[in-house]
Amino acid sequence: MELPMAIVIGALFAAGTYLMLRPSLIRIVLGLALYTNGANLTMMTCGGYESSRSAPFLYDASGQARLMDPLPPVIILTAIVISFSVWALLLILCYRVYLDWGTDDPEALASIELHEVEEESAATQS
Amino acid sequence: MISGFLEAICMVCLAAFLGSAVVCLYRIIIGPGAADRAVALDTFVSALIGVIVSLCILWWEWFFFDAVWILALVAFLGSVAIARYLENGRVF
Amino acid sequence: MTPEGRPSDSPRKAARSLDSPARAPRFAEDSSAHDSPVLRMVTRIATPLALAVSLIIFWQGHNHPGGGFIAGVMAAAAGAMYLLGFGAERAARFAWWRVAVVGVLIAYASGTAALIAGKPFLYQTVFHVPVIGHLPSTVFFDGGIYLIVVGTLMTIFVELARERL
Amino acid sequence: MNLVILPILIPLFTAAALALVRGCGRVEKAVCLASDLFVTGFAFWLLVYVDQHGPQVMIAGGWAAPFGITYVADRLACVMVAVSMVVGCVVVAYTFTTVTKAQQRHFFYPLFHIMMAGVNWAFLTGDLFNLYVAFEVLLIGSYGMMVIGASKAQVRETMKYVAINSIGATLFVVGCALIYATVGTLNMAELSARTAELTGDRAKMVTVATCVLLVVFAMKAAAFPLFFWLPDSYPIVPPGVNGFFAGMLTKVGAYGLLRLFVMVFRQEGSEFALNVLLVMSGFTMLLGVLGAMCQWDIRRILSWHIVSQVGYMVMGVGLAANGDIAQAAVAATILYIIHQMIVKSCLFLLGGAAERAIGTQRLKGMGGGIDLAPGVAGLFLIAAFSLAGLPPSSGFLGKFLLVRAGLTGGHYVIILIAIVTSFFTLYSMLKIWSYAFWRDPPEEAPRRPYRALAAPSAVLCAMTVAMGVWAQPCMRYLNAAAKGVTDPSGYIEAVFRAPLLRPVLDPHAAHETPALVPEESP
Amino acid sequence: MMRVLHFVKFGLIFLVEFIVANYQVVKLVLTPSPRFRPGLIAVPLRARTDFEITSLANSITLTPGTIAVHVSDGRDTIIIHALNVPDDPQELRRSVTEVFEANILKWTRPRNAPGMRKERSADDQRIP
Amino acid sequence: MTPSEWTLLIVVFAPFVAAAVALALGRWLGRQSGWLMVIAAGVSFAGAVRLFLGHSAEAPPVYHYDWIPDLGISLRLIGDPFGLFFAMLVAGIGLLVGFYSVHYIDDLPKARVGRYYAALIAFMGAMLGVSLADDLILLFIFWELTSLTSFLLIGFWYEKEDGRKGALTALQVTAVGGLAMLAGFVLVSVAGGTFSISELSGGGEAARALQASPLFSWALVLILLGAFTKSAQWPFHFWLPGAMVAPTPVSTYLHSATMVKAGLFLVGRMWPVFDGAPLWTPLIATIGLVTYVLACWQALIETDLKAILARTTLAALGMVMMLYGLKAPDQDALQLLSHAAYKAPLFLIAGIVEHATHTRDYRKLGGLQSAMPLTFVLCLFAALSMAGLPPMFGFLAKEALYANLLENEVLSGSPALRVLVIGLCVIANAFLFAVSFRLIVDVFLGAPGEKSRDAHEAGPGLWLSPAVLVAVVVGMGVLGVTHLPQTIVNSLSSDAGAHVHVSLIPSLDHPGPLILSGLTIAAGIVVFQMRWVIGAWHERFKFLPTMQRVWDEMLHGVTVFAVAFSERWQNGSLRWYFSGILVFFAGLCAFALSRHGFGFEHFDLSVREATWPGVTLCAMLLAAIWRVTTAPTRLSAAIAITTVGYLVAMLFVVYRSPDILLTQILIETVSTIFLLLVLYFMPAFRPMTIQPARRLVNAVISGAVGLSMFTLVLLATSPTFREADNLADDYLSHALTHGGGYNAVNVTIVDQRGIDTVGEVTVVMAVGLTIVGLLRVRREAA
Amino acid sequence: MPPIHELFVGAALLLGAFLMVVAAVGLIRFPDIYCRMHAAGKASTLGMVLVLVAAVTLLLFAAESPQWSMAVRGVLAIVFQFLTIPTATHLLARAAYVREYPLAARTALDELKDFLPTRPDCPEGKE
Ligand code: NA
Ligand code: NA
Repeated sequence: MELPMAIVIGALFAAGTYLMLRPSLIRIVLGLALYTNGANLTMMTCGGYESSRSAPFLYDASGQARLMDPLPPVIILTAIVISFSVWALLLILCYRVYLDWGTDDPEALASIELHEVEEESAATQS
Repeated sequence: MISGFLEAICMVCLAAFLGSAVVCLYRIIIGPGAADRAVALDTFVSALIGVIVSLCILWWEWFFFDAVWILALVAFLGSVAIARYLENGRVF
Repeated sequence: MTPEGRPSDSPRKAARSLDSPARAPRFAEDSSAHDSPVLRMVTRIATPLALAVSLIIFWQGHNHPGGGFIAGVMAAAAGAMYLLGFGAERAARFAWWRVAVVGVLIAYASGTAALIAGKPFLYQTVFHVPVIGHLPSTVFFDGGIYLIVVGTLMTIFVELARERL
Repeated sequence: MNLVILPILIPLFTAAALALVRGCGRVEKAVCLASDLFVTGFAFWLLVYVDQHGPQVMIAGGWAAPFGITYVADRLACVMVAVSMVVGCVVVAYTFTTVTKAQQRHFFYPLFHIMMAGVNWAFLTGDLFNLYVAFEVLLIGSYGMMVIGASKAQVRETMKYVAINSIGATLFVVGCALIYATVGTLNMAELSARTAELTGDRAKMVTVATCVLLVVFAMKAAAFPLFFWLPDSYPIVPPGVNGFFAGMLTKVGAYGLLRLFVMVFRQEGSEFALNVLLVMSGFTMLLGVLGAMCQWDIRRILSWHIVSQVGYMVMGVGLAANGDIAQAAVAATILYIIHQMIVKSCLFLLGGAAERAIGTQRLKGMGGGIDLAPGVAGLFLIAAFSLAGLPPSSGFLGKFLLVRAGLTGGHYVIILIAIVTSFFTLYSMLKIWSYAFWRDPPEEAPRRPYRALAAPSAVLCAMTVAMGVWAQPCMRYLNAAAKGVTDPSGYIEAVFRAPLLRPVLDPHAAHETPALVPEESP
Repeated sequence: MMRVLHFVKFGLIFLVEFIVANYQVVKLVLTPSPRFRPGLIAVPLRARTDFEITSLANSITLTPGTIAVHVSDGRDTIIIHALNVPDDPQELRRSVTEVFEANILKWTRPRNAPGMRKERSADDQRIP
Repeated sequence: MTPSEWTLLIVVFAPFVAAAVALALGRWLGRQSGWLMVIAAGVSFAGAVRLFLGHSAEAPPVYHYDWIPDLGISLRLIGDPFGLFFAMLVAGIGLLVGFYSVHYIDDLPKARVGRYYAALIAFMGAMLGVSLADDLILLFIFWELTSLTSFLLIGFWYEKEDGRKGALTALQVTAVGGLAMLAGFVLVSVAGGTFSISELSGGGEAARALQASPLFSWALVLILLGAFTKSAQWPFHFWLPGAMVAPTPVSTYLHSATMVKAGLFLVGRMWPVFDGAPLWTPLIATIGLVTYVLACWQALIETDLKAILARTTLAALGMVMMLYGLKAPDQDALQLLSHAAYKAPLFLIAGIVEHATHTRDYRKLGGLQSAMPLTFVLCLFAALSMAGLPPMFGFLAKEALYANLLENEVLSGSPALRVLVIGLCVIANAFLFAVSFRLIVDVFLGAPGEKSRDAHEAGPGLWLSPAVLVAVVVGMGVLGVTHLPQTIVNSLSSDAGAHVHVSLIPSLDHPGPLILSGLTIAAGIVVFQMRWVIGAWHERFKFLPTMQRVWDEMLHGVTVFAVAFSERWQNGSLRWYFSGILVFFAGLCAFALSRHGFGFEHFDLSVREATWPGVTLCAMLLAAIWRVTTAPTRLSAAIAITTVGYLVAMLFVVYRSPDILLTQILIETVSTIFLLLVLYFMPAFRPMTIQPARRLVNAVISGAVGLSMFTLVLLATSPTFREADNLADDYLSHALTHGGGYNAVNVTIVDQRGIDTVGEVTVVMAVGLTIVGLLRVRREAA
Repeated sequence: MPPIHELFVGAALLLGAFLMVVAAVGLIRFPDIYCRMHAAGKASTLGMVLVLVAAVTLLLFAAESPQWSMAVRGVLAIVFQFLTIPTATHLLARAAYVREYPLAARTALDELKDFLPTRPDCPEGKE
């Protein structure tokens, strides 16, 4: 199963990169979502795969059942939750950026000099 | 765990569900409108439910069965959210 | 949902008009103008159902797929369903983030209890409670997680729903 | 020792409790300071205890290594925690003056303590994936701090910061996965033990896999060419907190590089990563300081200096590739990290105080600081010269150790770069000095009281000088700490000595269950 | 008791219609070039409460050739999309009201009283 | 602790105590803080004299404290004659300058004057430390302290542009040298194994190891860099004239008498170790001679009194440096002392003149002798000493110089070289002669200048200090009839066996020096007569770049590069940032893989264990991913990414992980709702507006990243490289028995790795809190 | 000959799968979105219900002991299908209409336009 997974992971990261390099905040956010999926699948793949193994539930009294490694799911779960939370924050930050700056193009955003803003914010802070 | 008869049927069903998922995916990809995609997504999720149930039976591992009703529930949530967004812009 | 006046000189509006000069302003803010009675009814039925599902998933966590986090998201999904059917006004009156904070405190406290008892942080054990029977102490930890997830996700839902252009 | 967790747990509890009361003015501040001072005291006690009794281990939940998550207070971790807590206390005291009511209501102190917990967490954890979690905790706190108040500039820069760090987080997970695949464990002690025995193609594969983590940590440490996030974001962090950022964020990354690439990954050919780091460090030092030279805002200058100084730390890590000088290089790196924590925080705090005293933050508009705020000027001079590595200060000691290690090992080019960088560092600190503290004071600038800001910074100044003067106790400790890193046998042994505390709950449980799908739990 | 019977009756009718609907869909999908004439038709409503309307709408959606698209703002009309509109649209309207609405109202309302029109349940209230 | 150990400590640290007092009380004491300097200098001077008299050269007093034994650094002070000579010079002149300064500095805010004295006194302490340190690192520390304090002192007039510039340049140049010197010291310790100066110069094991080491010459060059910059040797001489913006006491003290001599002092300390190096003579003698000649020339060109004096100071420093290079260290005490004795009063007199006339430009002065007779007399004696005329001390020194040059063994190999060196020295001294007379003639004699009118004689507070020094100049010169000066300077030299012949009475057996002196005077008179011509002639050479300009241009160039770099690199563009990070990532992966010999042959392209449902799902996933990247509208992108999420969830089914299956499904749905909630506020996707070239670059970067990930995953999971012995069994075997749950994943999440979850939920809560703050701030403001 | 419950299960599964395929094909073949909804809404619901019925039957009859808890979940899922899929379809159809998704050329009549104003000026364009 490693080859198809590796292809998918490569595709997820390639597509995520491509999206992140596009001039649109939402696309960047989408790209990062693809990255997250890519990372999670990487963890899954690295846990190894044998189609004969079953889910890691310990109901088999004999202890003969060959179970999947429970660690990758655990790590993925933590990683999913964390990256999802941060992703949500990023999403809302993008919304605020668009609201405040009037553009969702990171290039246009970069072209606005920060010191103009700093002076403005200094004025508002004091 | 299951008889060869059921296993064969499950394999066929699995193929059918995966096939219909592929077809739905095609519709999701070509659109043309978001509503078309949303409808296709709904059906797509149903097909995935079918895949899961088939695999549950095939492997005789019912741990995945919970995913069925959760999928049904959240697919509904997603569809409604998309519909609301489409119609109104605002989801809530 | 009362329509709110939009600031006329917001940078956003300026940007929009630059972005697509041909576009007219958006439709009214009152999104419930065409609410469907069908949706209301279905969410009315489905929300408690989803909540029940979330509780079941919570309880079966230790032995079945599930646990505090999944159940929490499930409960938040139920919340989302409620918001879809009934709008965010009423839900917004509640400080959901406090639920999350309380959850965090419970989760920390459940681990710290062991510390106070001279065990390592998060040392878990099984209590034998007369009525319930076996009660693993992880339940408290998981319960905290449940509250955190519900609280945070609802916070985000509600806060975003309250945003206006 | 179970209490190893306290430097993480207490800030977390503080954060949660303070969030619940949501900005209760003075009470909140008092609770903060009390809790931070307690943890600081504990950290120093732990430092002494560990120095006398060897590494202390706590395995969460009473499990055992390698699958339980270990928390190890070795000398390195202890000193990091202690210094970070000192900086934390100082910053907290500093923010008592700078924090606004609105910021306080929007969870300033809770998020700050989450960040602080994350920092300590990163230092103490002995598990690779748990380190990822620690980093995320630290980062989320920093996101919150950075965007607090949500001004236009803050929102934009925080967005970039979050986006870039999200890539880092993703790569971290990938790195953990690859390490797990190729070494089969995530526990640092076991990783260290296992990689030490790896040779041949397997070792090569592990080396390649570690490159992903190298990118992650180099990015966190803000090494070239991955420091994009830093110079843009630091200037918009609220005053006071930028001191903590400056002191902690990159240093945690440098700590990670040190811990992982020197102590944990020891497979045959593991010097590859260190050599890469050495090359990166040269660029980091030089380009960072060049960036600083042409800025006209105190915070921006200092932010670029952070990058430049990170180069020294990364250089120290890179020098550890040379087995002859590994221990000296590691000792130098640890000292340099500590020094930077102290001095960089101090400079940012003093920069904030100077801004208040003079009334502006644009360098060209400043002046007369030496007359307006002589105390701040004096402290700034000490910190600035410490940064540039002039004696007698921790900065001199750090630079001296690095130069000595490098020259002993024959790494002349990198030492040349380090020295050139040091010169430019001085050059740009003198620029701040001559613009902000010399010249005539600006007219019509809103001057505000600054003494409450200078006092906490003075603690850090005193520390940097004290480290230079009482260098021998420092060196003794650091050499021992460095030995613990280059030869982790004590660390490994301490981790695996910890017993499994959990009892077997129900030995028969496994035999009573239905074969298929159970109706209820056991 | 009667309501339960009516419910069961409705359920059976619904089941039959549901299966017929699927048969029709299958037929249409699998016919090489199907002939059908879709259209949107307004059907006046007698059902009033959310529950009734929902039952009706979902039933309509699940059964032959029709989808409930919209309930008018006055809640007196339901507009359905029919896959194949008969030449006389009234025919379709009648089938909706007679097959489903009538059967639903039988078990949702204890007495088929005209006063029901005024009765408004709590779920009828718009959430402010 | 013996009394002499105490004395050593007191000599060095008394000034620091006084400096601390001045800093603390300066705002109340004001100019009276200067008395602290007088007291501290007096104490140190007395201590140094006591040590000098109380010990033989063979058994100097030593104070030793193991400061950082782990690094071999000790706090070791040694009272050898050369060190004590320097200390006495520092403390003695410090005393006089302190006294002068109390009367010189007035009309300034008290706090500022207090700071000034604190720096000045601390500087004195640092110089004393340099003099007596017997540990290279300790010496370096004091050395850098002198740079630091001198920076503050030069920048005394910090409101003025040139005040700041002078201070900055001085510190920059000396810092470069200091850093190089540190590296040199470290090289010395790396090769020789010790930082102890006496151990190294004792010619023992350490010195032999150092001399045998390939680092020997490098260490020498680096240390010399420190010495040259400090002593303002060519080409690092340019900072010194700029530093003349400092108040006169500072110029006197730092830039004539003490600090600039620290470089020479260092060479004096180091020659026993290094003078065997092949580079020694070529490097030091050349640099010294060039400095000597150039400085003399420029001294005549300058119009500012202090600048003139600064140039002549450079000349003297160059001359001593040259002597070191010529392996004649026995002259050092003589030359240094004679120079300090006449140059310090000249500086002080320049200060008096400036005080009285408010100018230092001799073109605006003249005929001051009538208004300031006493000052004139003092200046006359000091200038005559500089000119090298008998019976001044300077004459003795110049005679000794010529005597040495005529018999120098280093030059014995090549008569031409000797002629060249002697010729250059004669010419240089002739210029020096002319400069001396210019001071007398153009300032005090002749017609009154435009600024001479208000001139008045200075009070005793100002002339007392130069008077004392002039007394030394005259006294030592006159005593030249005896052996006293000779005894003194020979006993103070860094060369313990020094036996320089110092006498006012010319030796008729060796008339060489006297003839050369005569030549010098004759040439000097010619130069003096042509002084205006030479000045005009020099104007033609203005186009030549000065070192100051080279230095400024260099820093400017670096700054230009820095601006160009930082603006392009840190341009705020996320695309650039992402590209940088990801290109580095992909590049590093490619480099690592190729470096370790991984190639396509290592790819495991078998479809091991791959089941057809899994492969189908992967294929679908590829299509969905492609749709996300190419989605024409936001909503279609949202739907596509939801599809990706569900398909990933299905892969979790294939991987038998129900827990993350549920998590992924739920999170994906919630994410979609978040996305839709936010999309409402965001603008629609624009059509592809980026240029094809840029799109190609994007595609290449994306491909590289994807390929890297593909390769890493494929390699790491191939049976060859995957470690099968992993943690799986640990988690499985403890979950039920010790954790009490059948779901190993859940038990691991909440128990075995529960603390991961603690962090995870902390993140979740913090995100909630941050978002509350982020969104409410704006709503509350509205 | 397999036992009767297996026959039933097999039949239900096959029919369910068949209906899913039909629903998917309908999505492709039908001319406009509204018609596609007929396929998706009806066929997929029945398909799902059949599959779930099959699963519930297996859980009750094929396991060593009836797996009630799982079976109940299956039944609940069936109820859920009936509740949610038509509702989603209904809302999507309305949204599509409001956003002026084109009706197929062969559409006979449109009585909705009197009840539901469409929004041709909506900034979302053709999403
Ligand atoms: Na930093
Ligand atoms: Na530096």
